[in-house]
Amino acid sequence: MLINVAETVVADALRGMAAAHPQLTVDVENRVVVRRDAPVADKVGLVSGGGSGHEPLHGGFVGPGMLSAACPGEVFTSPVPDQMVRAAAGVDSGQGVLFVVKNYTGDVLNFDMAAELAEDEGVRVAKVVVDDDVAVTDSLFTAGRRGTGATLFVEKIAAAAAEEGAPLDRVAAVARQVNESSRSFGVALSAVTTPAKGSPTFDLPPGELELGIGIHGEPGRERRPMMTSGEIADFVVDAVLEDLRPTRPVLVLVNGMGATPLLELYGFNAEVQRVLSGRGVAVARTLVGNYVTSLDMAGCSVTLCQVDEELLRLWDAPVETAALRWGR
Amino acid sequence: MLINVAETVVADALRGMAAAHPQLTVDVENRVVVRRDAPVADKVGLVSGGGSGHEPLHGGFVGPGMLSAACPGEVFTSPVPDQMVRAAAGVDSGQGVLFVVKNYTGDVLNFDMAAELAEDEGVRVAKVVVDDDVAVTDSLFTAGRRGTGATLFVEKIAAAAAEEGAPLDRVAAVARQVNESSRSFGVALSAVTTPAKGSPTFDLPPGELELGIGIHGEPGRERRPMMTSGEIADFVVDAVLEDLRPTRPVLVLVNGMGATPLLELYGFNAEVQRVLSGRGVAVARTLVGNYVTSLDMAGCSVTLCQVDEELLRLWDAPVETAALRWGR
Amino acid sequence: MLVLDAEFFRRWMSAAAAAVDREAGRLTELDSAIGDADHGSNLQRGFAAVAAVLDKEQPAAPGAVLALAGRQLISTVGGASGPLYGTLLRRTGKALGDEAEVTPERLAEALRAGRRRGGAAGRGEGRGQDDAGRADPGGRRARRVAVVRRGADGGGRGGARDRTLQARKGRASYLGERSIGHQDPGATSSALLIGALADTADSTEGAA
Amino acid sequence: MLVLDAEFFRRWMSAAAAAVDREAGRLTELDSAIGDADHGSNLQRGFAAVAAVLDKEQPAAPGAVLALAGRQLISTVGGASGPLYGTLLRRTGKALGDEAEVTPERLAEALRAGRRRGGAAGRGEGRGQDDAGRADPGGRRARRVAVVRRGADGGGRGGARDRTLQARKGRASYLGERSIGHQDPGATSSALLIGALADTADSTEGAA
Ligand SMILES: Nc1ncnc2c1ncn2[C@@H]1O[C@H](COP(=O)(O)OP(=O)(O)O)[C@@H](O)[C@H]1O
Ligand SMILES: Nc1ncnc2c1ncn2[C@@H]1O[C@H](COP(=O)(O)OP(=O)(O)O)[C@@H](O)[C@H]1O
Ligand SMILES: [Mg+2]
Ligand SMILES: [Mg+2]
Ligand SMILES: [Mg+2]
Ligand SMILES: [Mg+2]
Repeated sequence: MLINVAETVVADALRGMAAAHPQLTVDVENRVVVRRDAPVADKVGLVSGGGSGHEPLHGGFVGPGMLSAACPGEVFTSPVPDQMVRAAAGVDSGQGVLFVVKNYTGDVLNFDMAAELAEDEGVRVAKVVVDDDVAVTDSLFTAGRRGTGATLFVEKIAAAAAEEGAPLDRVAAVARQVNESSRSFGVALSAVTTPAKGSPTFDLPPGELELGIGIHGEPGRERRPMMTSGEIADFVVDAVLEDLRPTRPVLVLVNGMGATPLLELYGFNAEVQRVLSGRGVAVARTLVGNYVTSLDMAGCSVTLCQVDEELLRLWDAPVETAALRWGR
Repeated sequence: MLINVAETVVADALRGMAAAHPQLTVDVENRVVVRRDAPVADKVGLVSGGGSGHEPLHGGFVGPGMLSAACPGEVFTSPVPDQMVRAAAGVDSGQGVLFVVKNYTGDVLNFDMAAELAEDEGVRVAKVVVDDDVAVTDSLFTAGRRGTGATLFVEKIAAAAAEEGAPLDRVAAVARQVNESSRSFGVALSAVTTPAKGSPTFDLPPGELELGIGIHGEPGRERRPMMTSGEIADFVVDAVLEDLRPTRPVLVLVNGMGATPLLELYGFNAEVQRVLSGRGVAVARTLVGNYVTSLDMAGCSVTLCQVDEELLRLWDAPVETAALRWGR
Repeated sequence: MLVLDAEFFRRWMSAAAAAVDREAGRLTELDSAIGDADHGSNLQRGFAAVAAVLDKEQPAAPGAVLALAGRQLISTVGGASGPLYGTLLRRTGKALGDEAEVTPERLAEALRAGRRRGGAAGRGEGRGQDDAGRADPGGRRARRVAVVRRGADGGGRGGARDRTLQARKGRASYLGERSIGHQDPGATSSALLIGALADTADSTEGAA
Repeated sequence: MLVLDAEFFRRWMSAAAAAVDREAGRLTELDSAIGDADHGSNLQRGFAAVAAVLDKEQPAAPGAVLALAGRQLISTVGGASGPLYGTLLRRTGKALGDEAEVTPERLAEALRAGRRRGGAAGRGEGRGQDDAGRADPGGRRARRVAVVRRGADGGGRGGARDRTLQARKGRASYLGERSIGHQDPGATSSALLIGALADTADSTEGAA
């Protein structure tokens, strides 16, 4: 691993981010990344965060057209409430703040505490919990589906609504609509090694793959002998479609888990598009890259988000962050 | 590996690129990626290419403000002259075309043949050979220094000059100036596995690192027990500075080899900045990410390019490609 | 009769910090089998901070010790275990009020109150976080407070029983049936903390 | 006396394709030790294309066979070996002109001419690509053309001698002293191609 010691990994990365991105205000000590011009007058703020190790999520998505601030926790550990409270206070223009939370017990608990505290300080807070991963069956008895790739869609699209001046409840409603319209499924070709542990979190022999993995090195639901890119696309896209059953065009995120070469991801995208067109699903936009990662894990996930004209317009709206940029 | 079969990896990736990037014209059969609006009237064209496996280089750098076209070869194998000839013909507005070539025997030979053939077809061609890697001693008896990270600087800055309407010889001169002002050094924490071979190209036990590697899984010059991020930064930056001895501010590329998490790369950047400031080198701009990669290799490289005001202005000029975007 | 003062609670917390530090590798190992391989480092970071802040601020009442420890866990641990352990301690501390000394019975009562109010875990949009379930460290701890009074050793073996159960909470739940046969990291750390409490009680009785 | 016609050269190329196909794994393995692990797949792709195009176009003269084979290698191999082998064959073919039959002496001469004109390798801005050096497949092949005439077996062992040398050309040169002790992949494939030529000559003589 390219690190000093496990204990300083997050702080080191924040210092490096600060040096690379003068358009961000990086508070290394308090672990908050804020767009330099925050609070933007009359705009609802968007604050997200979660464990580190998923970069560019979330710090790489801070900037005009996307997040107002991000709160990175320790590797794979949700941030603490102090961070979100500080971020919320820093980006609130008086229009309130939306917390975008991935559905993990720790994230939900910490953001909930932060919401209480921020409201005590006079910041209006709304919250959306992202839970798009169909590999985990939703049930009253479990913590519910995990939040993975859809986070990118939620953050981008809800932020575009905020940028247009939508009020807090509307921004939150858009975020929820995006979440409800999105589903994901992920596959690992190798396990992940965290700095604290220093060895792979599970044993995945070469020549096997793990289906239905999360983004924290949680083992998947099922292990299989290696499949071709085309077979994996069939499996993954069908798993998503079975749950989503889209009737409108979709945004496609073909996401790398961190260590999958872009060459392979693009090839995988070709197979994903083949399956979608075979199933009669129209593709509105496609994004290919390592966006919601799991440190050095090899593998990929597919997220589909079905969109109406309004959501598509918001998706296409300009964005200017370290990791996602387009438009004006 | 997330592939179908080794033989179709490049074609599959090109199909996936075409689906993801409607602003590119991707000729899958002939393996040429061209910006949709080419040829741009009165503009010098820039054509680059090389073996695949270094994505986003070069296809991800095609678009306004950067390359006019890219020619991807087989994995780690230079493209064939037919591709460059087709690309040159496709992007030439009559102002001529600059070939940006990384200094490998194969790349140089194939681009040379292509230049001859293109000129036979009436396209004026100039060529710049990028050779920035200080790990390989330049000598009359060897093939010379390899071309690595500086390729990104050369392509971006020379293209900006072309975009401003500079004539072919001026664009070529800028490209050469950037190359001469740039030096790189790379480190591997793991070997690379090519689709054709299916197993790592060299044996690098965990806990060791290889210093002075190239981007094709060539083993490095020296192997050492694992070092911390800070120690690696000291070693790498000093190796570059020893050769470059900059007197002006530098552009910094902290480049991941493909499988190094962004979290680690940012942390490494913090150390690189520490070393540079300790050596009294002013940093003008910093870019951190996986840009000139080597499939699934873990590791990093540092490229420094010393710039005057003109080069810095060209670096800052707008660019709109799949992998690099800013400005306007 | 055993009466517990601020010093007792500081010693408990410092014994807990030592136990977590010693067992961090094992906790992370357990979390790596069915979670995300950070439970040990999470608690290690948190309890080190607790020990440091108690050392610095030296709160004078049992309730103040636990409330401060809880706040510190909330501010430094993150993850699921930070708010769960943190809220439990903070609310237990609040329930103890500012008395200078408390009886074991008062502590047991306050722990139960802290646990009942640990409903913060339940605000996740009705998706199942809404009760402190099987693996809830707070729940286990409250049930095991009897251990303290009996001076028995509750440490070490805790959680082993979980192996036959399927996880329904936390990240382990994603594993479905594959979680059966694994020992829950949170149940294991609960046992460590209870063990630290029991040891502290033992050494106090011995000294008394 | 052995006289070589278009059929002979087609058989040579198809024997070469078979040999390269058979040994591709070993060539790639050698290239992985001191290069980028693609020499075998490069030549495999190239010679498969050569065999296909010769089969399709059936050129009638030895020169046309080699020129077409060379052009095909250039268009399909890429890398260093594509232009080097491709240019050598193309220029050798050109030097043979359009005669329907050639003697082994004419072939040897043409190969030497092809090699001399293989200077395309030298246009790399004066950085050392400017002569066909130690590892140059063309050079080896030219020197070994004697093998054909003697009908001796040049295949298989070629390149072994290189192990004591330090690479100065191609990617292996980046290894510096670490290249010593490694067998050069290009020298090895040269030996294969020469071996195929020798075998073709053998079987022709045998048949004659
Ligand atoms: N919803 C929950 N209710 C009760 N306990 C839980 C819940 N979620 C997780 N836990 C406990 O927390 C432990 C994991 O803690 P930790 O690894 O520190 O946090 P994270 O799961 O965020 O990585 C689990 O082993 C389990 O005992
Ligand atoms: N400059 C050169 N002159 C002569 N032969 C060379 C030169 N560069 C490379 N070679 C030969 O080419 C072989 C490598 O071919 P190949 O692996 O197909 O191409 P690449 O090096 O582009 O991957 C080397 O083993 C060597 O024999
Ligand atoms: Mg965690
Ligand atoms: Mg090659
Ligand atoms: Mg955990
Ligand atoms: Mg090679």
